[in-house]
Amino acid sequence: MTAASPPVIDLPPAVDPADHARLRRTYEPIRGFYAWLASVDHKSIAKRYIATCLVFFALGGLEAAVIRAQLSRPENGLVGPDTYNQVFTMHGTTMMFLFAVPIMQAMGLYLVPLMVGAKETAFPRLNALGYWVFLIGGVFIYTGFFLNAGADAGWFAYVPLSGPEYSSGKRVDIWAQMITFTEIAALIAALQTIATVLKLRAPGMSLNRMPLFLWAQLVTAFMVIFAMPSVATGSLFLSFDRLVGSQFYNPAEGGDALLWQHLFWFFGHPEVYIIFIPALGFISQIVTTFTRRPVVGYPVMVLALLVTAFMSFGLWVHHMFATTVPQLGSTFFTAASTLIAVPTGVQIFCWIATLWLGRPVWRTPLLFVMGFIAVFTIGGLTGVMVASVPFDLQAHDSYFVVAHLHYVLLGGAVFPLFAAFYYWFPKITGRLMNERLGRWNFWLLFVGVNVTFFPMHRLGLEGMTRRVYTYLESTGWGTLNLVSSVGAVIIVAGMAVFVVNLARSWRGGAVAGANPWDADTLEWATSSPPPPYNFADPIVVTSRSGLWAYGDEIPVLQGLRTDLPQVLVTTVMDAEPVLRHIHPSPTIAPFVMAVIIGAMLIGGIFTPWAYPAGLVAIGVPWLMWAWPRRRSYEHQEELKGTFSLEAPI
Amino acid sequence: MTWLQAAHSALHPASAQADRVGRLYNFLLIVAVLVFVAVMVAALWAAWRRRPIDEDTSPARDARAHRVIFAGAAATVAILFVALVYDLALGRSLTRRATREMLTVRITGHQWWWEVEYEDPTPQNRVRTANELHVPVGQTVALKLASADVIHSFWAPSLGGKKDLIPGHHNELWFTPTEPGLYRMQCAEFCGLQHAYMALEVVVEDSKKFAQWINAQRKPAATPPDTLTARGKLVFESGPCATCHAIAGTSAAGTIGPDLTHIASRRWLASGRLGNTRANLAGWIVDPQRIKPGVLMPSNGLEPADLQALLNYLASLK
Amino acid sequence: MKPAKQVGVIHSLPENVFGAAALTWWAVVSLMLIEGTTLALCAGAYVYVRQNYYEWPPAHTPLPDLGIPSINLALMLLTIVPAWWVFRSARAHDRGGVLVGASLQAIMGVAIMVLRYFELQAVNVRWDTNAYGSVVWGVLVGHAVVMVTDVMDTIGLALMFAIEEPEEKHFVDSCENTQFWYFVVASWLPLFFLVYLYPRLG
Amino acid sequence: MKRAVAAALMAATIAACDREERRFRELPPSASATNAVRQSELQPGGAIVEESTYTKYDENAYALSQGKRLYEGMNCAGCHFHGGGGIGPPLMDDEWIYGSDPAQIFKTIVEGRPNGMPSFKGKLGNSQVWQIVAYVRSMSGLGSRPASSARDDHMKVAPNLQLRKAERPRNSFLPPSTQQP
Repeated sequence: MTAASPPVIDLPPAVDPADHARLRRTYEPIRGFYAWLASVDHKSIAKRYIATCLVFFALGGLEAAVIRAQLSRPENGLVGPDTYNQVFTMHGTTMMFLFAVPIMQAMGLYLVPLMVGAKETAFPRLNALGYWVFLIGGVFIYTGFFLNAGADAGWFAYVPLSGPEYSSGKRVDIWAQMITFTEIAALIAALQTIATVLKLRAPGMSLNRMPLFLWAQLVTAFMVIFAMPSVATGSLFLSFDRLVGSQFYNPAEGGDALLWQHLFWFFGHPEVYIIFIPALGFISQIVTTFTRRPVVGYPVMVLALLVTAFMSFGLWVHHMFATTVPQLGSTFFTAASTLIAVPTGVQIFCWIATLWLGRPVWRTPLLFVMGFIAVFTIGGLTGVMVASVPFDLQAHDSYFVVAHLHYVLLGGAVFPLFAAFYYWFPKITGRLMNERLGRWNFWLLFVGVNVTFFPMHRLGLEGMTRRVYTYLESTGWGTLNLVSSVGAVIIVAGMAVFVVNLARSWRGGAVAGANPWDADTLEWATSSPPPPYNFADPIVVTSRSGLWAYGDEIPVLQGLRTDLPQVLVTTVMDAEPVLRHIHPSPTIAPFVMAVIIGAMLIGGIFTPWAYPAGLVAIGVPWLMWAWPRRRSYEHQEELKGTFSLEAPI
Repeated sequence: MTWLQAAHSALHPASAQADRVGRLYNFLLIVAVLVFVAVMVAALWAAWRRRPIDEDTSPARDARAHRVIFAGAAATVAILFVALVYDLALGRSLTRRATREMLTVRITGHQWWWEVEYEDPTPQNRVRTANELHVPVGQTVALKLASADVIHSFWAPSLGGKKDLIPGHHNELWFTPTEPGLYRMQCAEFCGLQHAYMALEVVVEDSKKFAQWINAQRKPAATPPDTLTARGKLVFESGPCATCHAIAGTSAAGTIGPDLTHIASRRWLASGRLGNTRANLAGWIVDPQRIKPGVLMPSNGLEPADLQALLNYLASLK
Repeated sequence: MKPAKQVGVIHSLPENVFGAAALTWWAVVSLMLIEGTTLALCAGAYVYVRQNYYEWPPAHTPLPDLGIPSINLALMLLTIVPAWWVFRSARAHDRGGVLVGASLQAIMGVAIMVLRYFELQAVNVRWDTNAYGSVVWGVLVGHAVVMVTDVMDTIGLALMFAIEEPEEKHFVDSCENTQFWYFVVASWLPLFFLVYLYPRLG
Repeated sequence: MKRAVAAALMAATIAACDREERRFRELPPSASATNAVRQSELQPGGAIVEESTYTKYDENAYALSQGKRLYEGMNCAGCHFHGGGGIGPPLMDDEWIYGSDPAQIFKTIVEGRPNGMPSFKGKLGNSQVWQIVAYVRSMSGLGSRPASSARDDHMKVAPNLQLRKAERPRNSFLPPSTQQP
């Protein structure tokens, strides 16, 4: 990985340049494989996270390719129903649980500490634990899949189909347990983000000076905290129904199939926004940078994020209109589902206004932003259509909804994510991605997405239902399905260009330097890639415009230890320094704990006793983790003077 | 035999309810297209407009932009509000209690076929059939939906919206067909291996034809006219068929699979998978797992003579 | 990169603080939000399932006993005393006080866990009898899991304070641990009402 | 202990392939022609027992669940209930009147036994009988435990009268008169 690292230039500002060497020793005390396992550096963990998510993205994409190949003509025999059901379940599960949500959080784990100007994330060891748990969960479900035990009840796993009677074997158990794995990881990342954004911001970065990306990540983290427990509870109930014969979802014994749907969608709908809101954060940063001006209407943008997050918890029943919802309820949920378009619409207007007022620089990231506006707007408008109960009862569970959701998720998450890759790739690797290939990537993806998914609107209205492994020739759906499959080939070509670009730029892209785009946020104030300690002296933020506001010098505070990993903790509202927090050193305890949690959860699909046994066993790495370790360090000479923030602001 | 194409599209409404939803769809579509064009024009213009070199960059321009954004937000709210009022008004009127004179049909979803039972106060007049629903044109039909196993969903796009069949819950769906014809539907909620091939055909016909049909359905199965057919009946009753299937007027009374009393009168076999021809039926009986892998009907290795007799018998069940 | 200009010195800032200024406080509060949401959903499932029945508990299912559960509730409320003692001693950097309080709290915690096991028998219904049994067990076990993590944490702290000379940050940790215990006790009150008293209201 | 758990997990993983496979067709249909039409209730000869095929069913989750469905469908529960026994002997215990061997149970089902157990010869295909055999054995803990399910969601024929939804829809639009058939 380090083979082709570019020359490190532009080290972060430090009053005493000798600090760089000291900090490097402190933050990188050991090297080698053990150090890799024990690493608690948020950058290296986030890079692994992103890479893992991209591998799952590729697997999910291959599954989508199988789906499109199978459906390209009527009564196709490429795969049978059993394989097809596993493939489409794995596609949905992978894309939602192993790609979309975690990669948005992983991008946050990399960028949030840098963007707040901190040396580390708030809880580095917890961070490592989250990643390992995620990895084990993802590998676990794919191991099952390759052993012909892939979940086959859909990514939504409706009971009773996913229950003990109708889904035999361990397939659904593996799925339900994978949910638990990814929940743990997602909740850890959320907790991480909340503490980092609220407590580790650079001095002077008061809430109203926070970049919109940080707002987006913060809002998302709170949504994760309230949404994820719902599906975790639901899937635990499901695994108990399947393993020990509890009756949560058994209608014959007073349980209720709709209880699952409520629990699932109370998570499932906010989840869409958990994926989408970080993407809005990407867009805001990229628009700012490439129009060379702040986004118009900062308070409105923040308010829109908050309103979206709040409202997204009042929409879940619109996934259940066909189950018969009482009149009053359906009125409420229709109104909420319709009106959530307002905050999103306002944000799009703000970006358009920013483009209009600024002088756009047409690099690949901004191109992807334009793609986002086009594709996402179509998805949003069909979203308003399906919010209407009478029309939804026609469109629900048809290919119209398949089209809608792919427009929303590809437009609202994948396009912004690609924009973000092109934008932050130089920060992560120190090299720029190729512009020419970037344009090819964009246009192939843009054309491919529209060719693949636009015909599906029509297919849905013509009665093609979701999750069918094939269809009769007499339905007349063959032509549009073929068009759609051709579009999938174009998407694959676009993705291939991306992979080539990634590989080529990784080795031989142009050296980026600290701030290749002349952007305003703090992550660009350190070298690319950043040193293990991110920043030397804490940078003082003087305005919402971040780096753009500085003159010839960057104001910093002095006085953090260099012999110990120490971060500056500030107040929640105004980001005034209050505490010099000493961070933990690298340890293998999180890895060990993740392995034990993995053994507990995997064992839990065979016997309920795995849970108490696992809980006790976790005590061992917990003691490894928390046991005090005497750290020897030379005492530094006291710096004279007191801190004050008033002067520069 | 030519197979009439059955309508299967929300874009070709053939009931009072589907028609009104179709109009709502047209309205929403027009609004969506207009909004999309407006947004794209604004975005493209903002992105690639010609910029004077000495353009004013004073904060006053930001204030103007704020006003435009505010106007855009107000327009969004206004459009959504109109759409919302239309939605809710239509939704309300569609869920209102329908006419009193209604044909009530019980639909039970099974993995992977539809059980259809016409209710009637007189027990002899009740009719059980499968995968085919006949209704008279112009009369409101109420479907009482239930499931025998997992969740299914009833959706005939030309006749109106869908409703789920949920074990432990009772749902109702009604529509008033306005045009005679054939309307196909298939299960809309993922229900397992053969979810793709779980179709039903709705036959909308004038009330005279409907009356004929239902009267024919009320009769028990025809008695075999010849010895070969009689042997087929014996094969059916004593062989594996009767374990799962029923034929009214015989000793076959299985309840696991569809009722076959008038199978020869139906257009389709295997829940809309195969046209009802002798060859298809033979293939289906001998090796259903090839045609619908995972279906609950087992392969039946009948002696060729038995099979021919059985096919004769089933063909006689008009 | 532009050169740095020192505009202030923060050497005098403390390295450990108690309360909301510290990072751990935010971790604990987030954890409370997560666990609180989970327990609220368990209670929600209980209420949802209740709608499916005429009678509650369902016919032929006896009411849950009150004896052991009440004793356990009382014991749980009593643990607030050692917990409060830990909190006070930690703030005063009193190692002995924390050790005594945490040990007492840990022992009582284990006793509560044991009593919780008997509570599962006192509800007079198995998890697989019907949906009522499932949700009752769901609530009890869900809360027990939250509780067991904190009891384990308390045992760990007690061990640490017994063996090692605590650092400043361990005093902060014991305060946070206490606060989580308060949450464990407080969250049990509505759940206790739901499981044991609500069915008696008829 | 830990090693035993690890070994068990390994074994479970390896066994997953067999356990999870969905076998829809056992043999080419013409080869399973035991369904010659029966003209009388008398059953000549013994059943054809294919010993070697059996383990495929015993450890296969899909076969067990199909067996369970057939058990319900063939109304085995009418006499044996859900394993507890009633008119017929219980199936959950360790006592077997005619043996617990798969082949013996197969024979019991196909040929019937005195005192009420009917013969299913000609009513069920061989593979279906094997599925029932596997399910019946799983009720008393024979065969592979991870392959069998914990309980059933089967909707009972008689509605559970303690439940509200047993009667009529909550917001029915139908006048009460049409509710009763």
